[in-house]
Amino acid sequence: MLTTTDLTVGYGDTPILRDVSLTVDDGEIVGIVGKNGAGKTTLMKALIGLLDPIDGSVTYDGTEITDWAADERARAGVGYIPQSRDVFPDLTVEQNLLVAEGVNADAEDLLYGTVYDYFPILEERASQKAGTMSGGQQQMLAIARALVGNPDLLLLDEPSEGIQPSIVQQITEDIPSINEELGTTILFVEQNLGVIQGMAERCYAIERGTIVDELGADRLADDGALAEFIAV
Amino acid sequence: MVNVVNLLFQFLDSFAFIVLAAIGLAIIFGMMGVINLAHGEFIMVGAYGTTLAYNAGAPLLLSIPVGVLATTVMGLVLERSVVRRLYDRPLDSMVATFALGLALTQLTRIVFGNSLSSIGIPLGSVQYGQFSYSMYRVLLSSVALAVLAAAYVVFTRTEFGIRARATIQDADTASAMGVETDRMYTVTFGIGSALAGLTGALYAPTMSIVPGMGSSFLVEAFVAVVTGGASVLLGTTLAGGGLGLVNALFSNVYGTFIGQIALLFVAVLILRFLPNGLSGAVEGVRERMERENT
Amino acid sequence: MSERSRRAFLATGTALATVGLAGCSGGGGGGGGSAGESGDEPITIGVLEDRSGNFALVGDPKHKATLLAIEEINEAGGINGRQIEVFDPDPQSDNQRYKELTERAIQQEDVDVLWAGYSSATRETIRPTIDREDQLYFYTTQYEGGVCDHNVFAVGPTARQQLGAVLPYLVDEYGTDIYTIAADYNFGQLSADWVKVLASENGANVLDEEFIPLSETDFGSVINRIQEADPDFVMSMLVGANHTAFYEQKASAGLEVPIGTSTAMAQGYEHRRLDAPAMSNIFAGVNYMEEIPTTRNTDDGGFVDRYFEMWPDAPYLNEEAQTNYFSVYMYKQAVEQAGTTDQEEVKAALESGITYGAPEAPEGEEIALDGATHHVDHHMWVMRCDDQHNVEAVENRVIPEQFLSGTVGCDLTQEDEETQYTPQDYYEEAG
Amino acid sequence: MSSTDEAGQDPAVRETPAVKATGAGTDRLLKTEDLTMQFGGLTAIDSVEFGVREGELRCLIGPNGAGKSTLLKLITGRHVPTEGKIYYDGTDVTDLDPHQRVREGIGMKFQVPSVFESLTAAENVRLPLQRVVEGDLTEQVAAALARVGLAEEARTEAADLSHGQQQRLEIGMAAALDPNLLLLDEPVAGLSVEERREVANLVTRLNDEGITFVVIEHDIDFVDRIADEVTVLHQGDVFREAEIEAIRNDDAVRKIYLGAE
Amino acid sequence: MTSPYERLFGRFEGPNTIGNTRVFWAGLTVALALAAAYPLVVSAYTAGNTALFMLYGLLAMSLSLVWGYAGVLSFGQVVFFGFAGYTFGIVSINLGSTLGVTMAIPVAVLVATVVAFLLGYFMFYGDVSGVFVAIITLVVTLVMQTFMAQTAGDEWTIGEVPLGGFNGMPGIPNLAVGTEGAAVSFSGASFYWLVLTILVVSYLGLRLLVNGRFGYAMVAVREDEDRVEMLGYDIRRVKLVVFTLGGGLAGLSGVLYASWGNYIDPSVYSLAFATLPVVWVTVGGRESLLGGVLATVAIEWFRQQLAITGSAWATVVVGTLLLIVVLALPEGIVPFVHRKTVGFVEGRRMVGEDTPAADREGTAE
Repeated sequence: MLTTTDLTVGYGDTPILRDVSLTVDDGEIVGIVGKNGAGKTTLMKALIGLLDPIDGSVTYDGTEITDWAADERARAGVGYIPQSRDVFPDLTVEQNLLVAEGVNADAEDLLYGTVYDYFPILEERASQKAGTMSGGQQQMLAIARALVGNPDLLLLDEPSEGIQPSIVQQITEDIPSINEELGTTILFVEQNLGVIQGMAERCYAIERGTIVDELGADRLADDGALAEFIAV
Repeated sequence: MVNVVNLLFQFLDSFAFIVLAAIGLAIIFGMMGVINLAHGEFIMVGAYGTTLAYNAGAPLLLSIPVGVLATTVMGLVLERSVVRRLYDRPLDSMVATFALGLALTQLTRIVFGNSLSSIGIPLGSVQYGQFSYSMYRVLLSSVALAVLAAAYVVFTRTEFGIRARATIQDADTASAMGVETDRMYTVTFGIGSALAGLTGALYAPTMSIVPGMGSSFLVEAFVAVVTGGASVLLGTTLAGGGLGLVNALFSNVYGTFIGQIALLFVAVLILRFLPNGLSGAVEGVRERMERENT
Repeated sequence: MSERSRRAFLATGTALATVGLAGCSGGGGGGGGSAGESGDEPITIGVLEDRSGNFALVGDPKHKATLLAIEEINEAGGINGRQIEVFDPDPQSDNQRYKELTERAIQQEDVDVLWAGYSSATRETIRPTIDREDQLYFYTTQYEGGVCDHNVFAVGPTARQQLGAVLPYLVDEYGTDIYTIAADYNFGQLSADWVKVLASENGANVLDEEFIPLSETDFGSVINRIQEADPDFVMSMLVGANHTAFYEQKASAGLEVPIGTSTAMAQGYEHRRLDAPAMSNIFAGVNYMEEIPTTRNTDDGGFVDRYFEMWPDAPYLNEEAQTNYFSVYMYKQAVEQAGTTDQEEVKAALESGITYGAPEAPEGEEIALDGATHHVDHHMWVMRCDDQHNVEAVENRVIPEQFLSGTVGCDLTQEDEETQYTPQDYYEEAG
Repeated sequence: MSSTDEAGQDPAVRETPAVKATGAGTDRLLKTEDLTMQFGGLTAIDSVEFGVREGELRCLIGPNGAGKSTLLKLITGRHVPTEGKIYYDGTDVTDLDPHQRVREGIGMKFQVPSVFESLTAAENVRLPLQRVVEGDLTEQVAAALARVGLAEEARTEAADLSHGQQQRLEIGMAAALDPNLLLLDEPVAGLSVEERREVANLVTRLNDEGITFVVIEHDIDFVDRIADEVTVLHQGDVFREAEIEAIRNDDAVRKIYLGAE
Repeated sequence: MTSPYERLFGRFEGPNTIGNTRVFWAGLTVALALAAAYPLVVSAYTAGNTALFMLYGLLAMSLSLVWGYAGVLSFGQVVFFGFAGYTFGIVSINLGSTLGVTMAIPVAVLVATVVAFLLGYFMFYGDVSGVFVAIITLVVTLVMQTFMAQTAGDEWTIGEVPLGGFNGMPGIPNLAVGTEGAAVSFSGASFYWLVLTILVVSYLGLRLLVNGRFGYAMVAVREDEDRVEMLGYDIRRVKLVVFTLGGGLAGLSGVLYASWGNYIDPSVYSLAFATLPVVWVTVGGRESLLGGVLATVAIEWFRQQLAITGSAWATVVVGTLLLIVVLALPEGIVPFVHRKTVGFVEGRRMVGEDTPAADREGTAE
């Protein structure tokens, strides 16, 4: 579904990511773990097309998309949930969802029903301005916004960041069921142990801009193995 | 003695003028952060398009769209060729649009001469007692309201408008949602240009058609944009209403001279005491009320 | 110089003049003011008239008519056998540019005589330079009057002449209650003063007067106030493209009161540009309009024909254009009379009392330049515009300049002055 | 400091999972009262009571989005709180502008290194110094650079300094003003192990010289190396406040943030 | 340590100015000598004409300071220019003596400075920044034009001097210094030399300023307001001081202007004139003090030449060229040329033992 080959990305000429090669197969849920500043968010931005790579290539669904702009990638079926959620604060919940119609041009209709099923609070607040909602609600909206266009691949950048545990819990449960029910392939970045263990089928560990390890299901279950790459 | 009907008509007239003078400028500035110093020339192009079509035999109702279309096409071409390159340099875009304005005025003069024969004001007058007022000028206030309402609907109710606002709020995220942000900017600039053209088209019958005619809209346009504040449509409406009322009241009682001075004076007061403009003040009050209610 | 080379030079002179006419600078000019120079060097005329910017509409005909006069003179052998070259940059309706170009015309191009500017503001911008350099200068716009300056020949009609033509006529025709609207600047303020003076002289009464900013384009409240005052006629001294909107708006509002004006129609040809009946029932007091029915003007081969033959695309031949035209001929006469282009001697010749058969004057009459005041006793016309925007002459007579000559007592043949007098200082009604 | 403070609690170690850690005491150099910051509908900082004693080296940790940077911005005056008060050295500084707080002795180093890249290292430290020192600056500039170990780099343009050097330069700029309280936002993010050690040494040394520190940092090893006491922020509020060992062994903290050891 | 060269030029040099080499100063000296000799070889007209361009250059320099160095785009430099010009006219005509003219100069500059201070205070302490500063100053300019054009009536007379409305204020005297009997009056070549002197003194003064303590603060504010604030600077005050100073300089230029033409009118507040300084500085390079001046002289000369041709295409050509420069050379011509040529050699990174840049900390005070 998604492959990167020797991807090198940075701001200006200074690389943040170096020679990153990873693969995500159709239907997988893959995590990327790493400390703050390791380059996780940079990787996500490079994958959605907000940062141009200095070197290397990105292949999506068999097509090389290295030079595609973000909106083209989105229309090809890549959904993106930015790190700080970045909902459009002055638009209502419903309008936020509407913006994402461009995600996945192949999708026939917006999956309002589906996302409202997952996040009923959004339906209640459909006409509320997004900027006036709590962080957790904004996170749900950000997920719903990406999901509403029925993407084939979903990029999630630290979904637990700054969110109360109950919602983190809910998201940790929702994502795998989305993966299962809608067949959406998921690649996420996280540093919350519970979330990683609750969602990922396998994991890449990233340190100072390079992938240093790949963890299968067995090592994922091992707190210690994971913790090595996270905050402690 | 203040004649209330006179005052009302003068207010509507003034309101329409301020709103229509400002709206194109306000949308391009408010949505895109570009100060279009060629705004006056955009209006002029609208008026020229309309007048040329009318003089060629088209009825007024058909000539107005011609003027709007001419300005829109010009706006789109300029956005693609010039303005686009300067989105990250708003101050340079002022110099560039100034240069465009300079060239546009003189090109118009070279091609069409110093003046076009003008269109008569249609619709006649409303009579009341010893007074009468130009029907068309009064009607322009409804057009101004309609333009505001249409702009409101376009930017808050249509998919395009929602995407355009999303782009303005966060272009990166919008593009990651599949929005073609470049196109949003182009279309928004096109809408701003179209509205400037509409202003020119609508006022063409009431004015002398000369290449420099756009400058007579500039003071009101810029004053309205500055006093209106960040929220474009609300700001333009409030500026049109507030400044229009001041202008009409003082013009009515003391003459056009005092009317203009009063308008400028009030604008300075607003700038001094409401740094976020009229819309900022209104939204501030609304937010405070909401916070207290929740 | 041999006869042969003399002829060759003349040919070159003509070529240069033609280049000048095509719109390029005539070059170094040469031979300016010094008396007794050889008689075959070209005469350099500076023509600073707006061909772009706000005043292009009224300035362009001035430029064209000046070139017409120069071409006619050159074709007829020049002045005292000397061809005329022009220095005619475009001041672009920018007073700063006028200032620079005036300095250049005098100091660099060494012009023998200068025509420059439409607005009073322009005249006042360059007058310090003119006076510092003692430059012979023709100011040709109809204006507020009162300039008594030994270097300035203000040969257009004054407000007193223009208003003095139309106001008594309207009082006779329509009654004595007048409402004045005027542009809010020097010219408008002084013109309004003249309306009061003339009203009092004609037993009429100014109900109210209103000064309108030059930037104003919205006349709703003005129209309402006129309706409230209900005058017998309005005197309008509105100026510029913005103010033109008044006529459209008053027609649209159905205001049908007669309007007298010294500014509309003759200069910016509103009756040609605006849709009828915007100018219906408007009476202009002017010395000239394209429609003036004199044989010199409208007969075959007359002024109008010659103008449009040279400038087939020109939209209109306006009041100031005629003034530029005849004043070039007056200058020619003066140089011929003085036998030199020495500026002081030419001024003296002009002050000796030149007359000329200008297009504004009916067959057999001439208009006279008054040496004492440097103004012209014009043949003034009252022109009425009908609802089809046809213009007809309803009255005409010679109206001499009276203010400087009669009231102030300016006599530039006796005393050199550089003053502008205003009516407030002489009339109780004014100010 | 205000006498209405609810003093008395031992500020050292609080094991209680208190929703509010009321760290009030007369020995506090810095103290916030009921500090709240809302952005639209988001409550980034929720009635925080936070304080540090003079001479302390306090670390602030917490997951992304817990409100750490917002708290720092409130203390420096970059943000104006929706509610609450901030006391520094016994006076209410809530209404002071950022530069006034700096003049009162609160220094700050931003998260992203933001030295002036086109200026040399010396010119960078000159900038704070010239405001307070009359006359010739050469010696002070040299001293300020030496203090952060950049004497050799005086004439190097900041853009050409390594990431670690830029971090130290920025600390040096803030330290040049001799602040009583220095706030550092992620001083070692993106630094190598070696660079981290240098920054840690620097911070400890400056602390020994008498500067009170509040440091936001994710790197627990770094925190371990420098901190006396650690405050854990979570969801805009103080979650724990304790010695570093106690925090490391706290299950609740591990769960929300650290993961297991 | 300090060579004679450094003692002489050290304070004028620093990272904030282009031209920190002996070659530059030698070149400047030669250029100045040529400029000073210019009126001796050209006509009085050409000298006076060039003086006009140079006094415009001072206006450009004032904008370089506030825009290029402090990052504040003022569309209102012509407001201070105009205020000073009018004030100079009002005071000098009213007092009507050489001493009066002398006194009118500081009064006019002071008025412009105060106006700039008030406008700046109300913007910067009202937390107006960025493009809103540009649009507010632009509106103030347009308001002034509308207002001054309406001051034709008798009620707008100050002392004996009518403001004159649209027609403007004629009869403003030439610049003069001294009292009756012991006065120097400036016109023609002497006016040229006066303007040149003021320009050079202002230039050197500003170099001193921008390479001194305040200059560092100012440039730092332009680069990163938040950062500078955290070093204890009151950025509002820094901006206000620069803005006020820029207003004073623009005012001085306005005084020179009014006395050059013996005249001032409301067109100094027109959109077209208000935009000119921005154009000059954009073309010349806003971060270069000299660039703005050179561009001013070049552009104004060029525009005048075009006007003299009388061609209808003059303003079209100006507009098009301007557009090309803005699109092709965003940093402006002088920094571009500098980067392509001198900067390569002079580069700040090449800090050798005897280059003056080496010990700026010590010498810049």
